[in-house]
Amino acid sequence: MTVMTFDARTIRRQFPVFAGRPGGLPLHYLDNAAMAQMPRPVIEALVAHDSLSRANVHRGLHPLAERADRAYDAARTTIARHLHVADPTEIVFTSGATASVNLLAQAFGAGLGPDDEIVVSRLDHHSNLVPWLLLAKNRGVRLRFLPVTADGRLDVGKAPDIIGPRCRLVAVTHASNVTGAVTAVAPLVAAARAVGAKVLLDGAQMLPHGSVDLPKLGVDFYCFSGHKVFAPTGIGVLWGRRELLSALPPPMGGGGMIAGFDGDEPVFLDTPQRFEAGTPPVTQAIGLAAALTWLDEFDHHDIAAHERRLTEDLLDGLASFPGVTIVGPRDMERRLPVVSFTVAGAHPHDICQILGGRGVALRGGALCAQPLMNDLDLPGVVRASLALYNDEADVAALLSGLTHAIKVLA
Amino acid sequence: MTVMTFDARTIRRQFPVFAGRPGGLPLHYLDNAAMAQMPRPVIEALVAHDSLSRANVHRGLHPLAERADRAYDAARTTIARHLHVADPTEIVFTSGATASVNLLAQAFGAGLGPDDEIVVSRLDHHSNLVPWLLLAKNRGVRLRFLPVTADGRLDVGKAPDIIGPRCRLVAVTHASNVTGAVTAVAPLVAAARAVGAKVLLDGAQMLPHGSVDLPKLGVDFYCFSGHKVFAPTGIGVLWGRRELLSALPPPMGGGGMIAGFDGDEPVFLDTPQRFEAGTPPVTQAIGLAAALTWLDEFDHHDIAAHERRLTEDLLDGLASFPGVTIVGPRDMERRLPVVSFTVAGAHPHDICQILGGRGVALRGGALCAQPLMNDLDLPGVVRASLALYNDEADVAALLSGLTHAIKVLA
Amino acid sequence: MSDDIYHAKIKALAQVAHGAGPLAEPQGRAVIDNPLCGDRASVSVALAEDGTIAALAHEIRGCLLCRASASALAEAAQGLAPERIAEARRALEHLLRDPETTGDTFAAQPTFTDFEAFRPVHRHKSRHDCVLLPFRATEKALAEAARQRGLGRNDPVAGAPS
Amino acid sequence: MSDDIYHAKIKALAQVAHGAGPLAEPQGRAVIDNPLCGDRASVSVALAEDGTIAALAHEIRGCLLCRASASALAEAAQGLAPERIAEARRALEHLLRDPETTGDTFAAQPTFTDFEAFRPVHRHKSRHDCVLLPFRATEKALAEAARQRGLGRNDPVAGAPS
Ligand SMILES: Cc1ncc(COP(=O)(O)O)c(C=O)c1O
Ligand SMILES: Cc1ncc(COP(=O)(O)O)c(C=O)c1O
Repeated sequence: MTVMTFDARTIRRQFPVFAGRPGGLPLHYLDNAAMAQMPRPVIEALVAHDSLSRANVHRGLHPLAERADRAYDAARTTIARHLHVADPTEIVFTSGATASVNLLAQAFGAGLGPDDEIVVSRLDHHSNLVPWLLLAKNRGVRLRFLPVTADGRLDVGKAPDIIGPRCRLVAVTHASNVTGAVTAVAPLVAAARAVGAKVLLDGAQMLPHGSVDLPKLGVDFYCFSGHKVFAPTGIGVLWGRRELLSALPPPMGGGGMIAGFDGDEPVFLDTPQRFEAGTPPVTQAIGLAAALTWLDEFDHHDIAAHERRLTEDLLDGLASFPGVTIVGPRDMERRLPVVSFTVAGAHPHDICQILGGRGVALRGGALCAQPLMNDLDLPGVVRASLALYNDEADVAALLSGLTHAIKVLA
Repeated sequence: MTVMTFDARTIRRQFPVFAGRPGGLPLHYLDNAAMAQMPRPVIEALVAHDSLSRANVHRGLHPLAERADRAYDAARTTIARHLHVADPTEIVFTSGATASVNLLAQAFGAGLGPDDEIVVSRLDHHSNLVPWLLLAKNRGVRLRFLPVTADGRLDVGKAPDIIGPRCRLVAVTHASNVTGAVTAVAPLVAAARAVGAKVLLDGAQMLPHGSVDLPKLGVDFYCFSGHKVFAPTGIGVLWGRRELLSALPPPMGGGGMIAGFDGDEPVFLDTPQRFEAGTPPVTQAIGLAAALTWLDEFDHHDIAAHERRLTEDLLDGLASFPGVTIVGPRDMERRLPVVSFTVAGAHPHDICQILGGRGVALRGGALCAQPLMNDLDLPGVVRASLALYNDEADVAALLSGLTHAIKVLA
Repeated sequence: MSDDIYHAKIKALAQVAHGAGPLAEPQGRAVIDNPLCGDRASVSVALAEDGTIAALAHEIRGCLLCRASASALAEAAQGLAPERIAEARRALEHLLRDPETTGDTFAAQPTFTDFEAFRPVHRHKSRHDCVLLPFRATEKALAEAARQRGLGRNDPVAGAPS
Repeated sequence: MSDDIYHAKIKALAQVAHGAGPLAEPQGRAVIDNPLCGDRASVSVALAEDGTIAALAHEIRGCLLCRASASALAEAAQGLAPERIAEARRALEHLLRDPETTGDTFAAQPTFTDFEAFRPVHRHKSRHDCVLLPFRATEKALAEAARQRGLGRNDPVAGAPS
């Protein structure tokens, strides 16, 4: 693994989208929390596979199929290694973080009923909330909500009060897609362990910003999506401890996950196959491995330092606007370069539209976090989210664009 | 839409894999029923989108996101048009045929119980059988099996006996991935209509071989996978009649499918969004549209005639081997270019291995149809499956390879 | 550039906010959400004896385009027969969809000529719903009012949710 | 070319099929499926008084490689201590995994030298399980036989499924 010196401008040259100047303007892409851009090495890995190694996996007996099998298996190993996971069979490929959470909700939820509780939060993305609401509705499982602090963090101090003896699972975000707050995991895990509950973290926002060491985190399940970490759409991961996954029933059936039939009863393969019914997203798994390999060429501390510097600039810049209010922590401890804010008298969509017209790509609205917006009594927010390829010019374009937008809308 | 004259050799030039000569040999790719190869226009559509239009869908307000939204919507329209479906909102994107069947099994099955029957078959791929077995297990729904004829067709003549007044859904294959038999749909639909049951056809094998006109078929639900129809992995379709889809509950929750919250109760969007929880496989949907657009440049009758000619050659050639037995219909009426067979005294994997070594890509084994293999008392079969780019040389290579393999294994 | 959407006329319409607020005695009321952006339009209507629109009031949680549209609509609707609203909405949809329509889109609906101001929105498909949301809520509220009349009940609907 | 797998020695092993068929009085029996290809190996074992392998019989539904492996194994296992089977399997795994092993992989397991014949399979990862399946079934059957002995029951297991 070569470690390269960190320079956002050099990195950006690996991304065709920035050379493409879509819309004829320099692109200031600050919508990374919705979807990150894709570097050339990933695009090339996808093209190479689709051009020369396309075949279904699951033990084909011709050279193309052997190559596809090998590449798919290797992708699993690469992803395990990135997460510091020793056993690649703990990596289940899904179509995205949302599919991962639903898979777990159905599999883990199959054994639960009205005497059981799951702890969730209103800070979470719909994708890590609605699956649990559905489970509550279908099986009578009770949901309890971990409170959210005024600055948009999970209030893990309250964890021991909320995570009670009936709690089976704590399913919360590792980092918020709205406030950028990174959850303090240790107290959460301690509170869960104290009552024998398991912990799922939603790492969708965490993966693009540095190293995630799953054994060190001490959680039981983890999920994320490829498209936010410079990889293709249509791929995601559910990680779980081997002994837990092996004990869960598969919620979906199909090819590639059947060991045989006992009469008309299907007998299922062990993890990960048992959870990967049907032809998996082979090319996308290979693309995800290529993206994480690419990301691992950088020093994660360099990425974090660079993103932190820009986030400080951004927060400082926003503070100079009288009408702007940050929705999320203002200090830099345990926060991602995901910055949401409101502008007095201006609707988030109007702000985003005007900045979009200047090549500054933001996202605005409820950000799939309607319960949080309701609690905060907001119609939505404007969100600027950074990745390693952003630089000072992007922050400057946002700030000057905001000045302009406020003038236009006045 | 330009209609091009049909020439397999010209078509093949659009596929990098055939120029690539992976393994150093000319590739005789006869494993199309497992996964088809991808033509350059599809690869280029994928690269173009990932390079220049990557953004999350669901009403982004910057130019990149507007472009992604438009492309994703247009893909839905293209796919609807290909299937002769007037209303694009009837097209639900999934991660593959298996995911489509599971989605329907969970959504349609949510309202069923022990008084209800679903009619399935042992001819079906595990992907259109195991989801129903799971439903039977979870909700007590009773499964009844449509018989299979000696030559490997669904015995639709028996449909009125099996599809009784308690039947809610008939879920069977449109074309078998083992025997290549194409189901006679009209009698099936008539028998279902007579008792008010709905019909799902699994079109995974049908799509690559010609025009599928859903309104004409008269069924209620349909599914298929992208990767078998020259499109990416990680994408599939569930089609359903609008009024049926609108009445089904979403089995999975997440971003992009929520209209709002009524207290803590999620309110769901209408179809197709309600079934597309989370970030959809955007690039792959665009790739699927590109593949069907590419396919529609050919006259479907030309494709069918070409494939039929080759299949006749193949069946004739196989008939000259004393030890070879065709598993499937021998006549050409209502059959696909999917030909399974056994070789006396030789195991399918040994045959596939030896032919694979000669550049002839076949698939062998139970083909995700274990119940059928058990009924036929076979350890598996050898399968040669053709696509429009195959030609006489591929059939010849298979036949001479088979002669060789039988000699090697003797 | 997206700034062209936010020209003086649109901003003035949003600013003046014709019809903003609740209606004392609504005969029909409807709340419609635009789930894709979180916007919400609540519209209340009252009909005159002859069935024409006597009053239209709205409460908008939404963007400037949505507020400008509601404002223009409240002014334009006054005294019209309820059917005119759907006609105007169709003309507006046409204007948004087809940039080549000429200046007299609203020739048949003269009170709606203010909606010419929304012409630049045609380039931003994701914003069309913002402009149309007040119409959709109004049509629903009018249907509710008609239903109430049909039931022979002419009494106000006390904040009935849709 | 894949033909190199199917050389004379392998074919002869499959052909002669040492130990094919059922065992009259098995003390341990195991059936193992290879779900990825549908192959199935059933192995029955009987132990001598001193605990060594007195007889090993197999019924294979599988490919030529699987049958050849079962045949070679049945011949090699005769008279060995049960632990030797796992040792030989590890040596075989090593040979399949690492093409650079030299010719004396089975130096410590001289009755297994026939397994040198499987060396060309190393290039075909998807076939390794075919060769290993009879070993996995045998090890399971031996464990079963040991368990039976441990229970003090030395009577045959009548076709007990695994
Ligand atoms: C007839 C049939 N149905 C369903 C499937 C499942 O498709 P997928 O594996 O792409 O989900 C296949 C192929 O694998 C098939 O051949
Ligand atoms: C925190 C968080 N969790 C989950 C998701 C869902 O990911 P996806 O839409 O890729 O399934 C997202 C993003 O959409 C997210 O930001």
